[in-house]
Amino acid sequence: MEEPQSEEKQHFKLGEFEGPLDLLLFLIRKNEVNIYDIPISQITEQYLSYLEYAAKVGLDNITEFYLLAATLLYIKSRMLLPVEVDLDEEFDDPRQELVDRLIEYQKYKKFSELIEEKEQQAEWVVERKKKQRILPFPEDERMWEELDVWDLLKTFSTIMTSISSERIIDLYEEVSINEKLSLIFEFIEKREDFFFSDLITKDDSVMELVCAFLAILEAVKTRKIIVFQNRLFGDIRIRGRMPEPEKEEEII
Amino acid sequence: MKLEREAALIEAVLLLESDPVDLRTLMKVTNLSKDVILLALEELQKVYDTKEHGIEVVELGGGHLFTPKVELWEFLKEHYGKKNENRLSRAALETLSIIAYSQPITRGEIENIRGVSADGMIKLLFSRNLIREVGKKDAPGRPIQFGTTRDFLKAFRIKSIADLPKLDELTEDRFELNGR
Amino acid sequence: MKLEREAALIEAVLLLESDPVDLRTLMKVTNLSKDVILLALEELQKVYDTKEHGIEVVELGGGHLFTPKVELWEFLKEHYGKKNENRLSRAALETLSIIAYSQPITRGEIENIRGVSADGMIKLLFSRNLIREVGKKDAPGRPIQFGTTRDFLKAFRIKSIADLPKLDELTEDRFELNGR
Repeated sequence: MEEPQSEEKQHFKLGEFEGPLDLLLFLIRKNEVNIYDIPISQITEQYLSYLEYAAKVGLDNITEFYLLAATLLYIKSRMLLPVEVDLDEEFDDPRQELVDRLIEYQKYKKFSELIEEKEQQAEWVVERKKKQRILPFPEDERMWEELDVWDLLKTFSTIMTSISSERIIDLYEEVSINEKLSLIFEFIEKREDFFFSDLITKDDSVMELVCAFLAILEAVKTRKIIVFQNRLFGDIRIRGRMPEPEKEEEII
Repeated sequence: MKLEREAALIEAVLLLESDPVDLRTLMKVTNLSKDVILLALEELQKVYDTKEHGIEVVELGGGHLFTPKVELWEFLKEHYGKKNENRLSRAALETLSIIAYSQPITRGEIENIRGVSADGMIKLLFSRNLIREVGKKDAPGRPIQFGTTRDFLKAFRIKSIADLPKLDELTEDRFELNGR
Repeated sequence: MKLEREAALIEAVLLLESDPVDLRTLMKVTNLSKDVILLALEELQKVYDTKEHGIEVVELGGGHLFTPKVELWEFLKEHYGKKNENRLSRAALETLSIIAYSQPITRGEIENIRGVSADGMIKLLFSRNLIREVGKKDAPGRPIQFGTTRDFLKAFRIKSIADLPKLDELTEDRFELNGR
């Protein structure tokens, strides 16, 4: 990814090399030698000194590097042998196989640069939201018309049966105040004002009264309503508050 | 017939979104003014109205979206309609019933009950104008609370949510609870 | 410029699908023949290529899909952009390019080229769904052969493996000492 390390720098990190061939290529390039005529002893020496360093700092995965070291040493020794008089001599360069591998590897390094470029270009993608799109069929519309509140209730009850009873009770405890709160919201949407007694749908229930009252307190607290009372113990008149100006801004 | 740059941008946004996009979202995303957007939408609609196109820009649930033209539905139905319809309706109905009976309720609470993400369903119910935001829960993060709309009351032919049948009115009541 | 009925239908299908749709799917959904579909796709591409449109039909990863035009991306980035965070390491890229350019290829052959064990990298590329098993080599032990996936094409925005970037003749020119 970066330019090769500068010559003065003695040590390199293992992470810079993707493998023994990568290291070997680096050394060949650094020494500016011809890949078809690699000075094996010089390169082998540098290769081994790198390995020594790598072993000293305890880098892992160096087994593969040793494997190539063995190959290099073998080639070196073959080079030292007196050249036999052989007609096939030129095809018998002990370095040939290694050179082929290096060139092959170099080709893929180039390929991987091209792929990396592609990856960079694809760094950003603008994609459509992954979602099953369906057609708004007329039948679909009718579905809502055909339903009545009992379908709602049955569905709800089915869901609830799959939940443990402790959770149901939990839900119920909340529901009463919430229900009154919702009723309040419904009223303020529908009419200018309404009375506390409108919130009571079951006359004889103390819970109804308590919940309705707590709901009013909540709605006052969250600045959803204003309450009026004409006389002591009289019915409470409730009016919705205008939405706050900052919210308006948000919309426009 | 010539789409301006602005229309092209809005065209792209409509493609990226799978649900109707309202004006506010369009303004936020494109940084264009309301008027420009409205004009561009009109232009887009004109382009796609031509009979050569198989898709069109329609206004639905307070927003605009791309949708296949109605005359093609019969060819698309098998793969993109019916099959998913049941699943969709059940999930939608479930979510709606939870919201109706437990309002105000946050998305998290709904997901807690149904055990699956409620995002899509909430959007769907929103687009059908059956639910709305009614406030924020007094809890960490102040999550949005949902409730039903007047359209919901209309659709289910009840006067008010106080008229929703109670659980104990179900004959096969298996709860020992005596109403609320 | 005139879209035929067939093109209109395919246009609708491309709208409904958010991932690239391959020919087989198009044939199944539309009941049209391969040739008709190919012609229709070409027609669609021509229509959307005009500079007035903000979206286009592109071929990607063995299928066609609608996507916003690249020149609009900068405006859409903020809201719809997804950054590709999981950049591959150099070692992974090397392994991937060996597989991409030489598929089908066995693990042994990859290791031979790189000079290091390919086990970890193959697992990683597998888990990212960039490569897959494509067969077994007709050789002793019948080793598994690997190839790239459609996700690979999509991730690197390549139409098909025939479209992989080529080394131009200059770079191919033997060994470049100044190169990397």
